[in-house]
Amino acid sequence: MSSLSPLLRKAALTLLGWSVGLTLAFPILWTALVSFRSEADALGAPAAVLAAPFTLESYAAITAGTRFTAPFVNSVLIAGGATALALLVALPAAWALALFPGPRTKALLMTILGTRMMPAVGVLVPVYLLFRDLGLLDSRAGLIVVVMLTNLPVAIWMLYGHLREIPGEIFEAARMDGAGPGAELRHVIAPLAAPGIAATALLCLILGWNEAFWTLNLSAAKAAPLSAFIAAQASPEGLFHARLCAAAMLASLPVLGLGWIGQRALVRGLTFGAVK
Amino acid sequence: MPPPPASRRTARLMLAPALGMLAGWMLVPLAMTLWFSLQRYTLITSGAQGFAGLENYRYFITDPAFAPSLGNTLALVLGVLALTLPGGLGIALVLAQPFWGRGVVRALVLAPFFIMPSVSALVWKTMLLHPMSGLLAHLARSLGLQPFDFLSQAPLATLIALLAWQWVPFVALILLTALQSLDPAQIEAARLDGAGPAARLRHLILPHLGRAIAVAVLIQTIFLLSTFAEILVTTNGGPGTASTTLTYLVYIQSLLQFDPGTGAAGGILAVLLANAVAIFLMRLIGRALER
Amino acid sequence: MAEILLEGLSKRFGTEEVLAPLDLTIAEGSFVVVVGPSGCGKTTLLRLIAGLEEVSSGRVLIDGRDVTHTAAAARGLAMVFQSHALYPHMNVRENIGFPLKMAGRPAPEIAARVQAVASQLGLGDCLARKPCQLSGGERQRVAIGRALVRAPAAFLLDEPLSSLDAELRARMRLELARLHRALRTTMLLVTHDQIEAMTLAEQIVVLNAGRVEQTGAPLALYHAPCNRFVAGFLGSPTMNFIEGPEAERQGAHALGIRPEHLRVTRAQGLWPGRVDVIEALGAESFLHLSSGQGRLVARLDGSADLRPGETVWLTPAPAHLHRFDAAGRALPQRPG
Amino acid sequence: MAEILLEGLSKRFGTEEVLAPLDLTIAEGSFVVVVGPSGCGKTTLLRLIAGLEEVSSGRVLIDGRDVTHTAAAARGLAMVFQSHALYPHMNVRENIGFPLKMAGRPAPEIAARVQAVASQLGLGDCLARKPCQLSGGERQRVAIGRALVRAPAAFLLDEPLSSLDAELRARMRLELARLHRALRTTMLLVTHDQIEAMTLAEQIVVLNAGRVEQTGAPLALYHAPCNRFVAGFLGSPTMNFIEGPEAERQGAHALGIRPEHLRVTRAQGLWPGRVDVIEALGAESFLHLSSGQGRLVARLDGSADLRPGETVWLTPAPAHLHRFDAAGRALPQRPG
Amino acid sequence: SAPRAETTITVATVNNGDMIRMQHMIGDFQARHPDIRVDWVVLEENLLRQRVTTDIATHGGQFDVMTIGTYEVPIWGRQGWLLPLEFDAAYDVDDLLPPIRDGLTVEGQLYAAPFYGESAITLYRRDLLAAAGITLPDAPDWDAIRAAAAAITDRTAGIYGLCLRGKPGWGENVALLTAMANSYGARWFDMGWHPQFDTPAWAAALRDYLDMMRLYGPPGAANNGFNETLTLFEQGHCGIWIDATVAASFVTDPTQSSVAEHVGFALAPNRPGGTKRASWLWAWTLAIPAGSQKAEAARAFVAWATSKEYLALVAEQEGWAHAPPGTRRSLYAQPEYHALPFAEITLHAISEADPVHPTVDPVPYIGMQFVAIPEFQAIGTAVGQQFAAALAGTLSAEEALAASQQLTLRAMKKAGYIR
Ligand SMILES: Nc1ncnc2c1ncn2[C@@H]1O[C@H](COP(=O)(O)OP(=O)(O)OP(=O)(O)O)[C@@H](O)[C@H]1O
Ligand SMILES: Nc1ncnc2c1ncn2[C@@H]1O[C@H](COP(=O)(O)OP(=O)(O)OP(=O)(O)O)[C@@H](O)[C@H]1O
Ligand SMILES: [Mg+2]
Ligand SMILES: [Mg+2]
Repeated sequence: MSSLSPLLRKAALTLLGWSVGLTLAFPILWTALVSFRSEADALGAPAAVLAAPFTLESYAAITAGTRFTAPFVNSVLIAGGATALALLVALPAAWALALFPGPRTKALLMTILGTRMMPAVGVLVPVYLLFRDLGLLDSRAGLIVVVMLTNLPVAIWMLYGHLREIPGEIFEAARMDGAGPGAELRHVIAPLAAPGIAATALLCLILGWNEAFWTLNLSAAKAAPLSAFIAAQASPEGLFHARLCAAAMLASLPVLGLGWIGQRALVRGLTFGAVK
Repeated sequence: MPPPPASRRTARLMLAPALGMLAGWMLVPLAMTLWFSLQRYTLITSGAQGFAGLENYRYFITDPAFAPSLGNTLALVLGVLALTLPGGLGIALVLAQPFWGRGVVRALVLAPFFIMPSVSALVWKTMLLHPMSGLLAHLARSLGLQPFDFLSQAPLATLIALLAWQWVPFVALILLTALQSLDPAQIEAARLDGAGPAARLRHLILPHLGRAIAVAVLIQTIFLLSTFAEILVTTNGGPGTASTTLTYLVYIQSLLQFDPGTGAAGGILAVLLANAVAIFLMRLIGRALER
Repeated sequence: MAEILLEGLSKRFGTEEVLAPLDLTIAEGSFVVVVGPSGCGKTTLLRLIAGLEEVSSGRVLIDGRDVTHTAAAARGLAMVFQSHALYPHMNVRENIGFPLKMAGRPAPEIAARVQAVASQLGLGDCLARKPCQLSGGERQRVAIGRALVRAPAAFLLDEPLSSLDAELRARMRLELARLHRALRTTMLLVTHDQIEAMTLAEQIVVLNAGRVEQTGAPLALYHAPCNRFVAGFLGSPTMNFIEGPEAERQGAHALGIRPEHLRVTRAQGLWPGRVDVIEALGAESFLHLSSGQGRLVARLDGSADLRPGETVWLTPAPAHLHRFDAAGRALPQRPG
Repeated sequence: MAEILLEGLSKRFGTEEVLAPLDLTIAEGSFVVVVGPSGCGKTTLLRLIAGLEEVSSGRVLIDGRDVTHTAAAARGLAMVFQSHALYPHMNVRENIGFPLKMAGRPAPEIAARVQAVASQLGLGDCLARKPCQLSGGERQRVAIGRALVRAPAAFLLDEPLSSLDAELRARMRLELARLHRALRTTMLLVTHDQIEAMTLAEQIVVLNAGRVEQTGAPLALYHAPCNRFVAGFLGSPTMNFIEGPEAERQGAHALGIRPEHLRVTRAQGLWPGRVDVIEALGAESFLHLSSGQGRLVARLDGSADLRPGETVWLTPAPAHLHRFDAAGRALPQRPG
Repeated sequence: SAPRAETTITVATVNNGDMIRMQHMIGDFQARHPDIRVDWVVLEENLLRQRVTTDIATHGGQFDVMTIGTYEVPIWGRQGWLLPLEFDAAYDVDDLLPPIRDGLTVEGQLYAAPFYGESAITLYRRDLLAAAGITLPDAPDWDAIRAAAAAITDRTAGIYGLCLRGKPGWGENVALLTAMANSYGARWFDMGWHPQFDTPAWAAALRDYLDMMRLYGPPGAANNGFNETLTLFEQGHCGIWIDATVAASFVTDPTQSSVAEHVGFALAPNRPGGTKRASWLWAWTLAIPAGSQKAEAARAFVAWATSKEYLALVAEQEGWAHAPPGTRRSLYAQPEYHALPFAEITLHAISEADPVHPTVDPVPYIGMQFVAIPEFQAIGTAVGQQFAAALAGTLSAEEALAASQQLTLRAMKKAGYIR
């Protein structure tokens, strides 16, 4: 790329970037397209699907009544609540691990990740019993806690990685400037690790939003999130491609939107010009 | 730089909530699972219940699907990693450069990760891969080829492709964020030192990304080891045992057979496997974490 | 060993013009030092030559070849960054050896050359350390080593000695001079150290707010600055400027006289002055005085046996009086 | 305005002892300058006092209070980092204002004080810029501003002026001196600049390889160094050392004579020497000579009308001859 | 809105068309019982089964009404997990089709009320057969099926003579193959609970199945379950399809099927001269877990949803074709319903079904396309994998049967049926 003129280089990159992006997103774009076709049109050959008329009937069908809104609200509360909680707990932990490394730090990090190693299917019954006895079955609070706990190790790991990237002298400067741990976290770490925190929050949101095992198995009617909504759409008698696609789009749009906003925050990379 | 003790106390205080919660979340179910794994305990038969010793483990290990499931699990994890790491790195490198519409492309690239796994699996299965109505089948036929029945003929490879598609944005995202903390002056210095793009990648960018890569590998591995919904939706672990993983076998035991005892035994075995893999990985990439 | 030619080179960051279009020839094998106040664009100039910054207008030619749009790596220049820009994950040995590795030199040769450069720079003990384990001066020396280990077309050195102690700095200065004599590689050095500028340069370029104020041999600039800025910028303590009736009497807007050209006597002299502060450096002392001509600084050899508050007489050496017009331009020396 | 007491303070990194156990008293309100070669432990010393590094042994007392295990933030000291350590996400205004914000000062007060400090440092134009948009000198001034804006118990300044040009440096030097006179806050400054050390310090601490070589007033150290290291380290160009028969004749292992104490004459003198190099700085010139006593440097006022290759005579000023024993210790001045 | 004390019941149900329709009809129930609110938990079949089983086995108490199949009802009823159902006279229990009702009764107690029922039939394309110049008898045997399939298969045109389930699962390919094996004289277990996959009858059934699917089946059949095959058939890719009776109402629905007017029906096939057809019996039923705190409200709901009035309500609002089939004699007595092309044959198939004597040789279990023991889910799924592998070509028929035999034996030993 060295001797290419900047403009040509940018054009080549544009081409490359767009083809990668479109290829990766193709299944989703196609899903979106099919969701706007009638059920009969959706099953046709690709060319026919492309040419078929636009319709919102599938969306209308699956959003009838409160079948969508209630799970949607639950998903927002659960994913959002779990993310907020996870960050709240993970940020100090990651800070401590990253900035005060000791001989046991690595082992501790491994242990933290180790909590994710138990396959959920293997512990469902014990956890179900636990939830039953605590009266947490089908409650949003219970789901928030579970989703938070499943995401916590990942959050700590991601944040740890990002915090380690920040040059240590900046924290020292903050300490010299009289910042206590709280102020340091708020004024220096949080903004400096912002891209990392944003990435972590985004990841937690996505994982929480898409978490389907615990949310499905520990909820019934009141706390059921969108994963349950999707499970209600998948493979009824007959294949309803359009309806399935519409459901998939509806369930994914919020996170897709978040991703759209989130990636903008991520771009705001920081250059560490301050440190020699 | 070893910190003064005062800060170390604060550090411990900061760690406490997270460690406490995780310990609870890990230890309580783990203890229960251990206990269940030693019990004769099935949900839908009221047959003899009680202490079973290692019977559950014996039964799980002698399952004819056990050996293939181990192989499949490892193949799945390694296969996905082999695809997502280079792929994610390439994408991150492209996305780190300025070009027209980069924001949109970023969103496009990240999109697969945003879709619920079971939905992705359904979409792939019914709309892309289906040998009659799938897009690829249409494509093959329009080229005069016989459509390939991916899920029957190459179930594991197809699953790996599907999972790689889901996870490559994650890797790209992590590496992209890490790329942005690379001091541009270093790249400039390397350019002056005569390092071409490949050399810069190898000697500067990759070492800088070391920890991010390690994080991506570990997190992915942990998630991949417990892959479940995708298998359930696409292949049900088959045909035969061709795509049965350890986790899926545990699922069969605990939630199809409703035999939490044996399922728990399988769960404990899965934990052991995950730890073995993790320790192996730590050996491999641990140094990147320390730096 | 290259001639560097800048033609109408300029640089804007956004709307701010950091370098005004400037023309400059750096002769093959010469040693040019760029000086100027902080923020005047010295680093930017080097980065433009290196190809790290895109030019806003103008051309850069190396040995007659237009490299304005050539990638940095292909220009064959070596640079010491003001911020060092060491590779944090490589130890000192790897940092210094990196350019050679990139050039595909065989490992034994790299090892030998790194060893040589490191001991030349007094880094022999730290070869296995990472940059984060080095002191500031050690880091800077690694940055220098990374440049010295190569055989580039030209060296671009951005304040390469700023973090070194006086002794080491003097040694490094001589080392650079020796190197330049031996290799005759073109060198472009940015510094804010007077001694470095005066002793190393064959030619000094004085930059101010993105503009070249004057170019010339060190002593020529020192003795015949073309304007008040250059006069004031070279020399430390800075030149005394006198405005008012005394200047007008001599047909100028301002007079300039360097501290060492003010003779200080207990009795008799041209202007009386009161000693405010005495800075004793051992070999010399600086007298800060208040006089009818304003605040003045005079320089004395050794320690002065004066005390603050004393009144002394000051006499400028007429041959060393500089005269400036209202725009700051130097006026020709007055005959007599 | 605090007294800082170090008792048996030492620091090891792994097995390497970077600071040997040292005792040091920094009197309340004094201005102490620490000098020493690169890598001798100056920064480490400051970091230990600041509480950024854990001591390996010994105690740090501030105003009699043992703070060895007190957190950095609670010690009430302000520090300028050698590497600046600016907050990259804050602009200049926020960087400077940060300590005040941490102290919970009201916004208008912060704004006013930041404004004052910034204009004092010549940063008025860059207040809205981020660190990555600043030149090296501007960054350093921001780092200084961040310390100056506070009213700390003491200032710890790690080479705060190293990236500034001579003029600015002189101005900042005077500024620091003025500030110290005004506030009488204890100041501990690390520098490798002779002028800074000599002019600012009430007391100079010479550090070498983690050990204190000598402590004392600047001129005392300059004129009566207690050993060869201190003698050679202070003063630039460095002192000439002469070993061999001439030294033995004077009852010493080595003689020391500063360049300014070597009189150079065309005819007549003690030792003949051949001029190798002439470094002309304008106000003065350094002559590098080869003589029977080895290589010598002499200092001349103004420009010397000598040329390389010429032979001259050198005469040391007897009153300024230093004598050292084989261990490098200074021997008492010879009567006569 | 109404300040009256309200009972909220949670109904867990599958997302099949008839159940979705039930949700749309809930206004009628609400009108009759204004003090009962209904919360729905709608899930796809496998998930629903997993959820309700976990819940009922651990007494989680999250559901007041559960949608379960004829497989679970006798097992759960025997465990005492379900509330015995008693209805008033207006409900007319005797109107329920006897084979269905028998399947839901344990020791004389009804434990679940059928919402809809089904058996198996042969669906075929009259137009294709006519074009090929053949006809299919109303009670075909496998040879006739094979001959017809051979005659109409045209791969280049995307027409596949025979579509059968191939997707692994005890409710998918195992259901079909069990029914088919029954017609070949095979059985799962002998009277001593010994697995019978090593018998010639099983070998013949599986070999024929694989043979026909290889020659006349659609590509990717190893992933085709009921849904996938239904879609294939509706799109005109299938000549003959042997599957559940409910399929009849879908493929004849012109809004959904492109071949609606060309579908013919026949009974499920048997072996030439055989006594058992490849048929089955299944019903989705509503049951109330024993622990429910709201049994009264739940019972009211179950009664409403499985009542004659409900059938009439659906018929009135959506047409008779959409009434849940296969549960009540009275439905088939309705002239409008009887006139539907599939009504007669569905009734016939269901009435003929005999889950207590599903096989030629005697068996110790109940169930035609399944074996009503708790272990069957897991065994069936594993066996289904073997069959799917055979269909995908990764195993031979012999290997698949041997593996099935072995794993079934193992599981039966573990469960203590045999030593
Ligand atoms: N990326 C940037 N965006 C905006 N302004 C910039 C940027 N980089 C540098 N500048 C400004 O350009 C001017 C020249 O910067 P430069 O780094 O060349 O100065 P310098 O002469 O090297 O100063 P110093 O001696 O302090 O290092 C400064 O005023 C600086 O603030
Ligand atoms: N983290 C560390 N691990 C190992 N050695 C270290 C570490 N930090 C500093 N050192 C070593 O300790 C010695 C003293 O370092 P220090 O930074 O105090 O030097 P300094 O006197 O400030 O030098 P300079 O003038 O070059 O800044 C150096 O030799 C340095 O290499
Ligand atoms: Mg600069
Ligand atoms: Mg230092």
